[in-house]
Amino acid sequence: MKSIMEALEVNYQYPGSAADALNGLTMSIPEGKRTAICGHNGSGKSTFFLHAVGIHRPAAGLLTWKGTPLSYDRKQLQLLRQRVGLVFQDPEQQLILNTPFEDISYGLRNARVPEDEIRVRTLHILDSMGLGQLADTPLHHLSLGQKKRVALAGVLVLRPELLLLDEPTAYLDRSSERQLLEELSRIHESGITVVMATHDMNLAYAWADWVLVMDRGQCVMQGPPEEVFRDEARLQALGLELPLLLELWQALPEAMRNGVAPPRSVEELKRVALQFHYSC
Amino acid sequence: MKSIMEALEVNYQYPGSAADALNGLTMSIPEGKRTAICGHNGSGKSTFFLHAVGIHRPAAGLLTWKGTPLSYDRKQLQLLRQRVGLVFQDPEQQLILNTPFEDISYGLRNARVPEDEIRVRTLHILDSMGLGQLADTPLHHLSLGQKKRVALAGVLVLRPELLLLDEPTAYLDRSSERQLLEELSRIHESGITVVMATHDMNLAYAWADWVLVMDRGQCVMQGPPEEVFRDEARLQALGLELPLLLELWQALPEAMRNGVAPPRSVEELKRVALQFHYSC
Amino acid sequence: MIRLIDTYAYGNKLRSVSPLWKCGFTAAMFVLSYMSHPAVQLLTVGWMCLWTVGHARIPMRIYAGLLGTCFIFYAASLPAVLIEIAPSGTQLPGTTGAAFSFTFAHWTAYIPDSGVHASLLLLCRTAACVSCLSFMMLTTPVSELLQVMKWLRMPSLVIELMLIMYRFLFLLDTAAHDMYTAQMARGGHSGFKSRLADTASLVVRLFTKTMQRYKQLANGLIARGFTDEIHMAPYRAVSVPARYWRESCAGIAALLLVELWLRWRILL
Amino acid sequence: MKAKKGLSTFLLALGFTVYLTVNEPQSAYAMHIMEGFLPVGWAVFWWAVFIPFFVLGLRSLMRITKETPELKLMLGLAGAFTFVLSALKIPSVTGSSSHPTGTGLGAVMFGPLPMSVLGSIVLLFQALLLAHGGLTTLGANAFSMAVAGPMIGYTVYRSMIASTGRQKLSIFLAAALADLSTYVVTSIQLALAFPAASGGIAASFLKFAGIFAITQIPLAISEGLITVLIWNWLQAY
Repeated sequence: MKSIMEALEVNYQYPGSAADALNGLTMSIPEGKRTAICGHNGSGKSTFFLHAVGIHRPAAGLLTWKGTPLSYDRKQLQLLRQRVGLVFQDPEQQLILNTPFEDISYGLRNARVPEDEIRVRTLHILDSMGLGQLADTPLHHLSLGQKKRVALAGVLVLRPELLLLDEPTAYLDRSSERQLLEELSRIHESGITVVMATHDMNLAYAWADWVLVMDRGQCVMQGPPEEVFRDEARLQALGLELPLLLELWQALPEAMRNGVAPPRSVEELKRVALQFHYSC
Repeated sequence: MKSIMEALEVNYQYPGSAADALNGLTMSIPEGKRTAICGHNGSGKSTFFLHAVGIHRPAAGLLTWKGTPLSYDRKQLQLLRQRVGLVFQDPEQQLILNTPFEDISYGLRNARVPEDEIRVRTLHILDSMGLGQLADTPLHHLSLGQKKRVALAGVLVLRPELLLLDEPTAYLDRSSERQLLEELSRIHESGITVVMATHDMNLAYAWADWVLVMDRGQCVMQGPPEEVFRDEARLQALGLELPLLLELWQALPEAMRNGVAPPRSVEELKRVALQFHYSC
Repeated sequence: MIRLIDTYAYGNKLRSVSPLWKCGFTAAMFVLSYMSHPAVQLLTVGWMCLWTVGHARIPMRIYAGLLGTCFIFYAASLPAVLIEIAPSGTQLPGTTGAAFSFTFAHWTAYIPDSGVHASLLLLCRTAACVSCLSFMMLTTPVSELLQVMKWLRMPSLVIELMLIMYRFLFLLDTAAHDMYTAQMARGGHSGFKSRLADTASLVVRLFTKTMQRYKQLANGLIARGFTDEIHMAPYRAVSVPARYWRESCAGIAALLLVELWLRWRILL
Repeated sequence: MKAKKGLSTFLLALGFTVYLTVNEPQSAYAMHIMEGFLPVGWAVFWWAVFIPFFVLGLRSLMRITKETPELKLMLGLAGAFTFVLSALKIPSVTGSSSHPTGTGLGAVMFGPLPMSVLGSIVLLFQALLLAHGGLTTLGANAFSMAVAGPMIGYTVYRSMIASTGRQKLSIFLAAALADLSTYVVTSIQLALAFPAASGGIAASFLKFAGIFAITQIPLAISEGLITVLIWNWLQAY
């Protein structure tokens, strides 16, 4: 499996803090997949993301982009930040101009894209993300879900190769969450590698095709979700829980589960149950 | 059923906003129960809470406490706010002083409790909520789950008769959520009426013995959870979802569900499934 | 409260009209208001009201309330403008027949005619100016005013600072308001001492929050390619409906004519 | 004659009503000179006096933001913070609430020159978003609130610290005097523009100071006290 970004033995400490935020982190983000990085708050997920866009520099160890170590000179960093898009947990953190239209064009202007092209690309992304109506509404009139989508659009418009999302569904209600996940599927299908950090195991289980589990600044488990979530004991030792769906599945009679792969969504689960019903 | 607090035809508009936040709200909180108020963001749940502690005054209609209309003179309000404890969604909003110890004593000091007693009561609540270790840790070093517990402790230390919680589990990981819910059960058993506003239907279903559904500033459904969640069509029309557990339950073969009350927790579901397994 | 004007500025019927034109129009009206006679100033008030309430569709209630709050200052300073105090028995200057006088321990307080006259003139001028200002702020959002300032070659640092301030005003205001509510719910702000302490702790919390926001915003913007400047979107010229051009030119011309006629009459 | 008498009585009643309720939170903002109130000469004069300070402040800010561009974000947020502070109700001895100027604290924390820039932008936003103050009078208001207040606060703080070394007392006086001097300067500005018929500018100053500065004394004391509390807390962090 080819990795698009890799961390090798990375150590990092926040200034003024005694504990290591990253503690010999070795972890690889597979190219072209949907990866979920799971772990508690404080396990190092966000710190890794800030390394991935070159905002933090490892105290020891190194990061590579498609096999080449990151360079921290100004030009290269600017380039890296066009290739790697980071969407923060709190959209207020990265929105700066007054309206979605203006804000989305901000990153393009930093990348010295000509004004004509800025306009076209901004209008296009607004449309494709269903934000056309809101283009000129001031940000402080938008709901949280809308702000999150504007933040995402502002990153996507740069056409990154790798998209990093920090707790993308935090604070969202269920319908906004669903809308966002559909968006992410479309983005992934267009060929972008998508990574999300989350502590919501339900989300990771339902969405990812590759799961990395972090704990205390290290990567402690990795693999496809079926595999990672099979190791219930290990997860519990880490203080993480099984996804509700999987827990429910395991509560079902053996006869029903026999020989069937665990379902990834409620719909799948319903289908299995129905089939069983007929076969009975 | 005796009601501890009641809203009668309450209307309220936020200044500078055109829409009604409460629109003829008539709703009763039953005494001694665990009540969940469900509804979207903006359905009026938080506005009702702010009425319940006398921060907002109804433009029309009235609120009653154990049958007596609320009085808005200064003394009475101070008394009301000791009887009714409100825990806000975001602990950052509520925590004011520097350490859990200081912050928890804030409400007592406002209530003019003598200093000796403040000390005793604060230490006691810190201990009983497992926060003893953290008593003198600066608040910004605590995790979100810990902050939420401090906020809860700061309200409980006043020994309210009615405890209102706004989205108590929002942003929490599952283990912190479970810890909080256990705490709430203990509180409820000690004789306090507990009410939570939430848009998490899974939570409402698993926890409450009385459910109120709010929509656009009105109370549109009420009853025990089995009853409220039976009306799937109505809930969907309101844009709310069925609890996952209930959805799954309904997907199960008829033979299994026959004559059994829908389970309220994964454990219950497991038990039913096991029984079915044996009977098979 | 700070959202009220802002919301109308974004939602009014003149929002789509070029901000540059609106500012130019307001500036012209400001000059006219300052230079003209009371009669013309009162006409200006009526005409600007027509623009704000009629064309921009700002509700009359909001508009009147806004003008009302502006005039609190006028009313507050009236006593100082109106009342003259002089030692009793001296020749009272500026008066032929005082409309009101009151003597106490060798001092006389009185309202000279000239005072009444001056305060009425002042009323006309402030009313005209306030109606111009409210037209601009109710029809043009701050973000578009920033574009105009950029067009006027305001140093980019000022615009950047204004941009960030405006962006975070609402956030911090909400945070402060929420904390105040929570303090009230916990029985705070009871008595002078507790109000002092509660206000101080609120300010401190708000300050630490502000500094947290600063660190987060720095990371957020650097990740989006921020290096040294916040590049604003360029000013996009918007056409102004011919109707507004006609109406504004005709109106200004009419006001000027009235003004000239008044001056000519006085000369005679 | 009769109509005139009625009119002046009405004007007077109106004035006194507001004068007596001047401590109400709504009217607290009335402390900024309103749009169109100053004669054109004085409006221009105060702009001319204010602009050099603004330019000086701006140049010092340009220097520091050139070295570290992120500081722009900090200054912008500090400005937003100052705005919210100036809209905050503070308790007063008389029981009612009004707003602090916050310039004393700002001047001690960020220095008086940056405050001249941040403070004047705050005033502009107050004019545009709250309709308090005005554009033609912005020069005068900015001079009293963003230049004179912070300068006096800062000077008081420095000299008190140097002479007595008592931090709390210095902070208290800096904040209280910054607040009070803002309104004294406002009164001077008004007196210059509206000299009294008998007694001239001095008499007029006493009248305006009676309205805008005397009423501010309890609030200035409150602001001083709060600023000391804030300072203690910030030190503890």
